[in-house]
Amino acid sequence: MSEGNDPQGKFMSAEEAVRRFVKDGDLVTIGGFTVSRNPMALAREIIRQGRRDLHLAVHSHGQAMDLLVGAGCVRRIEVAYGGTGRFAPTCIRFRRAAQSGELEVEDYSNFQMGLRFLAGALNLPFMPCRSGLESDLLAKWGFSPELRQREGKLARHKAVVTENPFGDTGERVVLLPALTPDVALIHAQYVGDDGTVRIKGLTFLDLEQARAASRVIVSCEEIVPAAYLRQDPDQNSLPHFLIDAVVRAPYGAHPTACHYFYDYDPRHLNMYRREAGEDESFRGYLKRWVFDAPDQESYLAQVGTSDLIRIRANSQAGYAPGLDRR
Amino acid sequence: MSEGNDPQGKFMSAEEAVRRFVKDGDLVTIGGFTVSRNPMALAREIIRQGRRDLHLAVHSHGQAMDLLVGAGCVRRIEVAYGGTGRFAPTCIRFRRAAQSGELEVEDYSNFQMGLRFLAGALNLPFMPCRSGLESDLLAKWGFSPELRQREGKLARHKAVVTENPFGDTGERVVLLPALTPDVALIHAQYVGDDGTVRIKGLTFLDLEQARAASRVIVSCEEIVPAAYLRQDPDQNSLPHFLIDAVVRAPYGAHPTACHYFYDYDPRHLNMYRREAGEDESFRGYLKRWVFDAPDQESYLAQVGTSDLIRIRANSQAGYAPGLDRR
Amino acid sequence: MPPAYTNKEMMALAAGRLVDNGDILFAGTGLSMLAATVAKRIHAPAATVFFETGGIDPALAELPLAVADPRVMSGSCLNSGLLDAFSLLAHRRLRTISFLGAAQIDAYGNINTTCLGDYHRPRVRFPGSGGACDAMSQAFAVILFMQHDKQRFVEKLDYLTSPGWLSGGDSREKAGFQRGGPRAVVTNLGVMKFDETTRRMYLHQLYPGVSAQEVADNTGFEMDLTRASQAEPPSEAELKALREDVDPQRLILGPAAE
Amino acid sequence: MPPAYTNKEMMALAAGRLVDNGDILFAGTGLSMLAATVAKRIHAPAATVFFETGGIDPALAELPLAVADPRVMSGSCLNSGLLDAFSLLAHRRLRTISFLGAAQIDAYGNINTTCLGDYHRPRVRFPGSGGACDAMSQAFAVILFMQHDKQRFVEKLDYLTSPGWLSGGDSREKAGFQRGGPRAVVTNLGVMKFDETTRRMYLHQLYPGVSAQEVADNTGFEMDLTRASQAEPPSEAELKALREDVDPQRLILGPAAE
Repeated sequence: MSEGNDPQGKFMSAEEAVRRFVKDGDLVTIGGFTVSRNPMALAREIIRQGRRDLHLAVHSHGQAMDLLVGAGCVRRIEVAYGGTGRFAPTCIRFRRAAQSGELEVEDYSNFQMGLRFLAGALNLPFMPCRSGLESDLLAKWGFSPELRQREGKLARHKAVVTENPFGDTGERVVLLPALTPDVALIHAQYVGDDGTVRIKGLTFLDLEQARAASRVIVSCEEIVPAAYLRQDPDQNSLPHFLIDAVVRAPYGAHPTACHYFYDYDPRHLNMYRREAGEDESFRGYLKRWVFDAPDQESYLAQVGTSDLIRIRANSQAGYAPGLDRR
Repeated sequence: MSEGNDPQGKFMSAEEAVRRFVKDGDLVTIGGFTVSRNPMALAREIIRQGRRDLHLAVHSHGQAMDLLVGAGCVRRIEVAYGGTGRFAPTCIRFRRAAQSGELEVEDYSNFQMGLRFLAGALNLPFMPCRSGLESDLLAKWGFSPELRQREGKLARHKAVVTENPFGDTGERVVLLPALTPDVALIHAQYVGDDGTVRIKGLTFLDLEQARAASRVIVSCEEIVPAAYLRQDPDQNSLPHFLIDAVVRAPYGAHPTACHYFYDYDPRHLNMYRREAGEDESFRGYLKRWVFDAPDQESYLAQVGTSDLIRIRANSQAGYAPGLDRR
Repeated sequence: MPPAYTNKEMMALAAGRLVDNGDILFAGTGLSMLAATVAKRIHAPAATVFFETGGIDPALAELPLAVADPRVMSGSCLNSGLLDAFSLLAHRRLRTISFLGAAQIDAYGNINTTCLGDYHRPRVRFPGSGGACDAMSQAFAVILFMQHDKQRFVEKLDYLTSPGWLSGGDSREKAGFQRGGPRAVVTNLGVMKFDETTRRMYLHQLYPGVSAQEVADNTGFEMDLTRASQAEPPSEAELKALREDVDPQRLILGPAAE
Repeated sequence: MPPAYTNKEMMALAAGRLVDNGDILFAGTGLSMLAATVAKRIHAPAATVFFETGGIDPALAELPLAVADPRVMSGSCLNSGLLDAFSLLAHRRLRTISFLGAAQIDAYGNINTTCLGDYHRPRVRFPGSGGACDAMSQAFAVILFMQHDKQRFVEKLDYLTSPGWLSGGDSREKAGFQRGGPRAVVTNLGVMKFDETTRRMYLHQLYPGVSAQEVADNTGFEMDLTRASQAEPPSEAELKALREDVDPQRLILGPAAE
């Protein structure tokens, strides 16, 4: 961490943050979206520490989700989309785990997941929704009623169809259960030395996820004086008192993008797609990029300077214009 | 308006915006909160044009609401709070109109109103809520069931208590009907010459109100090139294609505050409290500040330079430090 | 000779003393603004103040006169809006303490900020709930401010705007509330609290120079006076912080003591 | 001699032609990104593109490869998040047109982007709904992209991810949807539309050199082929915009025509 003050002991290493705040069996949610702002440094640390039986709740997720699933940390997932755009239209390890049956999958849509996190953030028990009537998103349950009855963390129903009591027409509405994760993992551009978080670019569902969770771990590119962030509070994203742990992790979203800092890394993502395709080569990927690189510093040394420079964001565009993305 | 391009004909005078987009009987919502960013220039124009039977739906409202009610434009109001802090702990004309029975009042709480606008913004028919069980906010209906049946714009119920279907405990939850106003009136600091809106400081419920409404009128301190606002899209508030009319109105929130531009005007607000206290003096207030000042320019001439300079915001603080607020 | 002070000063300080360092405070206008800011400057510097308008942990270099005052938007941790603020108020893990005023209160701490007389044709109309019903429904705890008289401390409210302990006992929990309820009532005579079992209001502290009988005479319902102790008078340091630092223009404090 | 072009180029342009100037477009990745951006550069400059991630009307100086690509955050009207984006998708007054791809489609335009085989132990797992179910449920209209073959144009979906015209006729309205439904299906053979009454898919346009029989042979359900006309081949101007301006690296277009 920086030399800022740390009255509440929030600033710590990824190792300490994961050790203290992520437990086996936890309901975990991760910020970002497909190829942007995935909390990769935190995900790699969770794999290193061998967390098991995690229950992930995510919307459209890519790299961090796929790595956690591939490494065997995840038993159940509630998800709207597993893919990284052109690099992997369906996430590779997610696909294999779903097909083999080793991963229990419960499907929702993105708006539905957004509303479920929003319900958790506002401490509401459920949310109404107009998406998915007559679809298999409602008809087919990945988690059985029996499992839902047995597991305290699961809502009793995947969704419930009801009638709008405020109109005359008996209009049908879907109700969706709130999500209140045990822990949210977020990667941000800036955190103040009081814990105030500033995210640049799209916020996706990060703000709702953080407010819905019982604990919040934020990794960040830079720790800056709180006074700097407080010069324009309109631009800040989350208040310090919601944050349990702050981890300084430059390039902490690599190989996904972090707006205004770096682009996604097409070479790494293409290499990942190839290596994730077979179990043995995927084990090789994990060894090289996770286990043999015990922290973010050694991971970045493994990535190497030329790739880091190549994806560096242009200050005006916020990404790397002209980057070879084939 | 500025010399910017106006391909969609959005830029117009307050006179034209109110004439075209606010009709007698409309369900109107106004942005801001008590003493900040009330759309006063638009409210004064509505009074000048003699709109009647308006149905206001607001949360904590002060100056614009009280002026519209006092001028006889409003028949019904759904409201959480009518006051302007220390200047009028209960809005003067609102109090009189409620006590005389000429104003039909339906009370909610602020969180409830926020959720109702959010429901409208997300096109959801209702929202659950944990506020107000066993309170008279639920028990006492300002709008009778018969009126609600008769008037198409009103939900059939003020609120409905139901059970959370996702838990085991039969937990009780309040359901609140969505609000979808005919028109939202917003005052912003900046609008781009494409219609993009940037609000500085607290956004209150303005964003939810604008997204819930069928039509949106925005008055603003400055019209700036869209390219300027697009340099940092993180700071923008509403997209151009949601906005029907943009009215350039410097000091358009006076006598309420507009962060980074001017503070509230304590002299004017104290004078208003005195003059609003009696019908005759209130008629004098309306004559001087609304009818005899046919537009914002003549209104500001009436306010005078010394008051405008006195409340000018300091660039660092965003308000007028040391302003005599007694 | 101890320093002279006013009722309002005593009330602001008595309420401020109820704040712990590290509390998350949901403050309204008026006295609650004074209580929160004075506590922060005296004994609870790590307390965080936020407002229903979305102003989170502002610098408060000057005293705001309303929760939408631009003074709650400056030097803040975060400027947001009402829904973000209420998400913090209702947050399962945050122990938010709310300060509220009211026009009427009953023996179980239910309050009225809406009207006197019939709701449809009120004798006196007040501002309404604002965020009061939300704070009383969902905050971790609430501290109330009242002028102490029989018209305000009543057997039955004209309108129940915001739920306190309802009819006492476990009625609040049974109604469906997950937590919260009023913790104390700070008046111009003393501080009341609520019995842990019956949830009925009792006299907890008397201000210097006030008798228990005076409280009884100004309360419209039966109140247990037997548990009362004496409140500490304001210290020089407290008065100095309040008068010189928090409200030097006496915008909320009003006229100074003779 | 007319210019050579690929199937993907024809598909992107055929879909782009369905865009009107002024439309509000909700775009996904891949071909839908191409269709939206090429339309904006050719005949619909006032069309506005936004993404479920919250990127509203970005400059799109480079082609995004995913809806969360930082290229959807630059020069935008507004950078927000998913809930704001879906509020625009579902807005009562905005006529949002959505572009989507799918793995399977049936005769009534219901689509599957979830899996083949049993849901609990799928033979092939796809990414899932993402925002597809939301767009099919709530957008004003949807334009679909498909590879045209019998495995994809099926009598019965393995999983109904996103509701189209359901079982046809007024079944969509009866199910509770307020508006929307698929407007067209753009494939590598032609463009299909849906009958106004039965809501069943029919062949609307054939690409140059494609026969109606070819469509029938590649469709796993009965399709009305009698209303088909011939699509205009890509113009030089369209191909130039697509190749030189929209996707010069052929990131989505893939290999060029021989």
